[in-house]
Amino acid sequence: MQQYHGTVLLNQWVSSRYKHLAVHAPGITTGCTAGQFFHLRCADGFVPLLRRPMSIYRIVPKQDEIHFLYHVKGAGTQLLGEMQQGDRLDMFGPLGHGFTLDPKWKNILILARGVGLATLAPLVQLAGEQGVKVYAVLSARTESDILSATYMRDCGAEVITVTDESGTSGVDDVHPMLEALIEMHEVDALFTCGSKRLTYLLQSLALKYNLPGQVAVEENMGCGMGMCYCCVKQFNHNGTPVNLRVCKDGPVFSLKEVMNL
Amino acid sequence: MQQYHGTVLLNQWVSSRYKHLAVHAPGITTGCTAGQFFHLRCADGFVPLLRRPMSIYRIVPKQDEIHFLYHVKGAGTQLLGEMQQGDRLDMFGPLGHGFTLDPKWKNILILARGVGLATLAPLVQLAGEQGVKVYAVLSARTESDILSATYMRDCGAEVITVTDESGTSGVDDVHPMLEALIEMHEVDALFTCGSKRLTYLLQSLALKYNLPGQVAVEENMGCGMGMCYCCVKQFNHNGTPVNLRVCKDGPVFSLKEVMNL
Amino acid sequence: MKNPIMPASGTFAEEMAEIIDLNTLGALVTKSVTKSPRMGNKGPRMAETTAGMINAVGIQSKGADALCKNSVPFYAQFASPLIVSISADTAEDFAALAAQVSVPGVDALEVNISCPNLEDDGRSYAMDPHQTHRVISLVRKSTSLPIFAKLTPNANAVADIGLAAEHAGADALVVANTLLAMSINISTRRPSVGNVMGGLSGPCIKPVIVRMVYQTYKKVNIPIIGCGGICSVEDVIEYMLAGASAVQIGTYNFVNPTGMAQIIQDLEEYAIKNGISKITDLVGAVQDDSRDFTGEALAF
Amino acid sequence: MKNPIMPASGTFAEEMAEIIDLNTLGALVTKSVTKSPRMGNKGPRMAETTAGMINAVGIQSKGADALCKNSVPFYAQFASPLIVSISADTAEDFAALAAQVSVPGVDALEVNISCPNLEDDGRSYAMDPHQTHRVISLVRKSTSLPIFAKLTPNANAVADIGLAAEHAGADALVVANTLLAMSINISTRRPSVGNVMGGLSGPCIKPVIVRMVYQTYKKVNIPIIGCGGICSVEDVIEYMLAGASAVQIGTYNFVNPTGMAQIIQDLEEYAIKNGISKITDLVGAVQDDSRDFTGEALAF
Ligand SMILES: Cc1cc2nc3c(=O)[nH]c(=O)nc-3n(C[C@H](O)[C@H](O)[C@H](O)COP(=O)(O)OP(=O)(O)OC[C@H]3O[C@@H](n4cnc5c(N)ncnc54)[C@H](O)[C@@H]3O)c2cc1C
Ligand SMILES: Cc1cc2nc3c(=O)[nH]c(=O)nc-3n(C[C@H](O)[C@H](O)[C@H](O)COP(=O)(O)OP(=O)(O)OC[C@H]3O[C@@H](n4cnc5c(N)ncnc54)[C@H](O)[C@@H]3O)c2cc1C
Ligand SMILES: Cc1cc2nc3c(=O)[nH]c(=O)nc-3n(C[C@H](O)[C@H](O)[C@H](O)COP(=O)(O)O)c2cc1C
Ligand SMILES: Cc1cc2nc3c(=O)[nH]c(=O)nc-3n(C[C@H](O)[C@H](O)[C@H](O)COP(=O)(O)O)c2cc1C
Ligand code: FES
Ligand code: FES
Repeated sequence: MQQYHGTVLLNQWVSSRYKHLAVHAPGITTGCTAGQFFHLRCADGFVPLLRRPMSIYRIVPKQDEIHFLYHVKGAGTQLLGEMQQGDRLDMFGPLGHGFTLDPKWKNILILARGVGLATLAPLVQLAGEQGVKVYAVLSARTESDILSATYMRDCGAEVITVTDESGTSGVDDVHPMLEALIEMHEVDALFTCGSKRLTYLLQSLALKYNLPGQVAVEENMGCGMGMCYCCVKQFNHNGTPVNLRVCKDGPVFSLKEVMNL
Repeated sequence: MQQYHGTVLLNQWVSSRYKHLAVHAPGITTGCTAGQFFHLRCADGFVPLLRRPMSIYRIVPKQDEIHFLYHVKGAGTQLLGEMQQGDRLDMFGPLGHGFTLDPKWKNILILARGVGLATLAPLVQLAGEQGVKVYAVLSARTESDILSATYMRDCGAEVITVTDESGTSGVDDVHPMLEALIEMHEVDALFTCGSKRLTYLLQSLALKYNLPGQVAVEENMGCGMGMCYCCVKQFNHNGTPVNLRVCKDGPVFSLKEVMNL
Repeated sequence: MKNPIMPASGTFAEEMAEIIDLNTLGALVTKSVTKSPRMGNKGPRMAETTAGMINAVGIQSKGADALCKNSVPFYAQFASPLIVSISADTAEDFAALAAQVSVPGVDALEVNISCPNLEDDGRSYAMDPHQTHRVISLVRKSTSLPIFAKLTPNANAVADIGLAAEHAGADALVVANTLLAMSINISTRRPSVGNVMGGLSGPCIKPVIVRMVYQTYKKVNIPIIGCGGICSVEDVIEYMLAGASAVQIGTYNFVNPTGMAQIIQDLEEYAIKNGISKITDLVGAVQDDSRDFTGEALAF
Repeated sequence: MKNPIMPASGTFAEEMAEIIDLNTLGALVTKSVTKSPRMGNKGPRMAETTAGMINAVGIQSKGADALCKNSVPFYAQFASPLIVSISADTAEDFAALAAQVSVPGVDALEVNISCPNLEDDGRSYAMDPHQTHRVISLVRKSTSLPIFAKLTPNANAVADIGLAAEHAGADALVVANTLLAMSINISTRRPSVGNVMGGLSGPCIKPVIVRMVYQTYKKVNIPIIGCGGICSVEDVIEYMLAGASAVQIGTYNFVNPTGMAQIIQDLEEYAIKNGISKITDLVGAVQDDSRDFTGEALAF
């Protein structure tokens, strides 16, 4: 981890609620892996005071680029959204532990919702590079919010999209779909991000099919680097609840350890 | 007074430290006179929290324009300086009591320093319109900071400039100059803004020559409209000190009442 | 009251009538008045801080007679109830002043026992429950108007002070006045206000005062008027959820002179949009899993 | 100390060594440690406010044994003195813990008697001079290390608490911990931190804490370490002028993880630019026209 002062390459709307940000800084991709995040200072000055955690959406080592895909939500992301090409962005990272792919795995299933798609996109890329087949169920409010479907298909993933507007994204609809995928494709591991409900669902399937799983978790953050214990959530370590830091012990956790999201 | 949401017409550097801002808003010049000010909100958000008082530099009733000339100094004026053509500016005013010209006066002397030039410029215009002859001594750090000399000359004023860089702006240099002007041109009244030292000097001359005088005073402001008593300074009312509000009882005060600037 | 929005003492005066319709306000609150005219502190009286301001005005007052002669009749033009804020140096003087300003046209008194008496290192009546009880009891005896005790956030346990005021007969509490603060101009090495210390107000203090409203609401049975850093309808809702029956807006009047009018309008829209039929249902309705949700209306 | 800049407890840990050279810091300060491991509060533990943040971490601690075994040797790599912050529930436990962590490699103890014990409505030892005297006296007897008493800004009269700590044998005061605060998420109607209330830190609190440093400096004869909202060299100077011999930087470490290193560099430049040969000349040098300008250095 390191503090970079990157240069904004692009920062554009990709749907009515999401923006795609690309930043250049020499050496910034060093050590970056899927599931890690950067802590971004959205503006000089003290309102908003704190940085905003953003998952790495794309890693382009050759061009020293890191990309983000973010939901313009509150004060911080609004200011982030105002950044122009050429502006300087104060980025701290890469932070946390990302996803891991066991070399033995051949097929993985990912279940992503909303901005969770951003977090899982580089995992799909990584899997593609390592020859692991990805089955992705992508969920969002509307079809236009499913931003990475094409990118994931390009990486070789088989993608199913479900949306609120089409009434296909309910837990009850997604549940049989996931079971079918798991059973049909001999899935070796499960990955998710972006929805509490879907995480609990996937956890139950991990138990049912005795599959390993990983989930990227979100929590409000202070330092982002493990010092302040602001981002702690409870996880289940073989029956005992332990307080783990999302920023450093995560943000990717074992699916079976999830307790209170 | 009223809250206007003006549109920035121009906001450009006129020297290395000063910017010229012109704003359009329907009806905004209504009731505006030289010496009054607007309370400007330099940015949304709460840092900086308060408005910044800015003297009216130019009143253009036909085009619904108010102009300002300001020194880019701290956080507020820096943000003001970032405003672009077309941006919306939240302006509250016109506020306070401006300069008054007695119809009997034929010749007036003005002594301005730094941003005080901005405050006195519309008085020179007014005097020009009313056929009152203006003798102006303009003082600044450098010749390039004397921004309104040409404008004042265009309004018919006779202008002398003194600067720190040329070593002509000391109180000891300006003093005889002022006496000469007063004596030579049968000056009827004295006006000043922008420097404590020069105000005290002019006050002494007002006493010596028994001339009426007016000074525009500055103080940190809360409300800008007379409610909060944050901007109070002490003035001398026939020997007794009284606390007057710069924003409402001023910003223009009688020169002879000045006590503690 | 038509609505729970009123100005905070010292940030409002007759001039406001020129820019907003005072009839729309829940109540009108005067600057704290003293018996005799007072000069106030030496300048500078104000300094900005991060998301706040320090004032050391020190109660410049035209005196109670001038208030009764000029301000009370002026405000009588408007339908909104008039609350006169009073300030004095001793409990007896508070009581005498309360009697003096209990004139027709005045609907309630706000007893400013919280202005950091800056000559005494920031101490004030409302720093101590016994002192508070004493002064409010005396004021209670000297007027039949409703009395609001304005508390200070500089006290150890604001809720206990509030309770003392309630026991002494206060009809409502204003929580709170300013936090005692200081800033230094590092170029001149002088305190940035002439009085060395002053009162901090504005958005920066909101989380502290919301907490105090919350704590006080748990202890007292009289309505609480929340005051500190309110700048939006969201802030009003937050204060009401914490336990405020009404709110006062201070510093924001400087930031946005038509702000109170806007917030009143926003509050109506908020209620409609969120299906809130009685805005008082919000009072104390924070879901802290530990207390009943009961709201008290503030009525004159 | 090389310079008067150190981190504030709870905002610094071993991880910082990965981004700044800990040798450059005036001192190192650990998160408050408890005797036994502790879980801390339920989440969310943090909420942002205007120019500040509320934390309700509630002291999650690996316990004193782990500290002595892992952290103390880790920090021994660095030249900067190590200050261990301790937290306990009773005065006796404080004393026992002080003895336990008075191990080689530890240069001073910071006694956190100011963490709002949130189960008790924000009360803590440092709310009361007698309690403060008691706990510091016991700690004084149980260790020969220098002890710093960390005060709370929620107390009526911080200077009196400071004086009590001095009389009980404290070698320095840390002024101060966080202001007890609360915010409410108006959509969920829940307090924005799981613990309902928490501690407010960041630039918003600076004017309050500067005032407390100023008041305390007037009363005590031991060095004061200023802490609250410091984000720049200008803030450091302001605190020193008010009476701080050193400062701690907390929340700003989150805003700018390399900020302390920058401020140390800026301070050197400031001193050169302003012809200040001894930075301690600044201590208490505010020109308030009322007291002598004497500075005390903070030394180990
Ligand atoms: C490890 C991690 C990775 C993330 N990756 C992405 C991403 O790739 N794309 C994306 O759009 N969002 C992502 N988020 C969520 C993102 O951080 C929040 O949406 C953002 O902080 C909101 O800031 P705001 O000022 O716009 O909103 P506000 O709601 O105004 O924020 C207020 C406060 O709450 C915090 N906060 C609000 N929502 C969240 C949240 N979901 N997680 C953590 N803190 C929050 C903010 O940081 C801030 O302190 C991620 C969060 C985490 C923890
Ligand atoms: C009636 C009046 C008319 C003015 N007209 C002009 C003008 O035409 N052009 C111009 O350049 N300046 C003018 N000023 C001064 C101008 O208001 C300040 O320079 C400005 O407020 C500085 O803000 P800042 O944030 O850049 O500086 P900062 O120093 O960061 O301001 C900090 C705080 O101090 C206050 N402050 C600082 N300097 C002054 C000052 N001189 N007067 C009042 N408050 C101050 C600010 O309002 C703010 O609250 C006028 C002041 C007054 C009172
Ligand atoms: C300039 C100024 C003057 C004030 N004068 C008084 C006063 O005379 N009496 C009083 O009770 N409170 C006074 N206050 C305190 C306010 O009424 C209010 O309690 C405080 O500012 C907090 O609210 P805010 O954050 O909305 O400003 C004053 C505040 C300011 C800013
Ligand atoms: C997340 C967080 C955790 C903290 N933990 C502790 C602690 O364990 N012990 C302690 O004495 N102070 C603790 N504090 C208080 C800080 O040490 C400091 O006193 C306070 O934050 C004010 O300084 P600041 O405004 O620079 O942050 C904590 C503060 C924060 C923000
Ligand atoms: S955000 Fe500080 S420990 Fe995670
Ligand atoms: S600024 Fe409020 S009275 Fe002048």
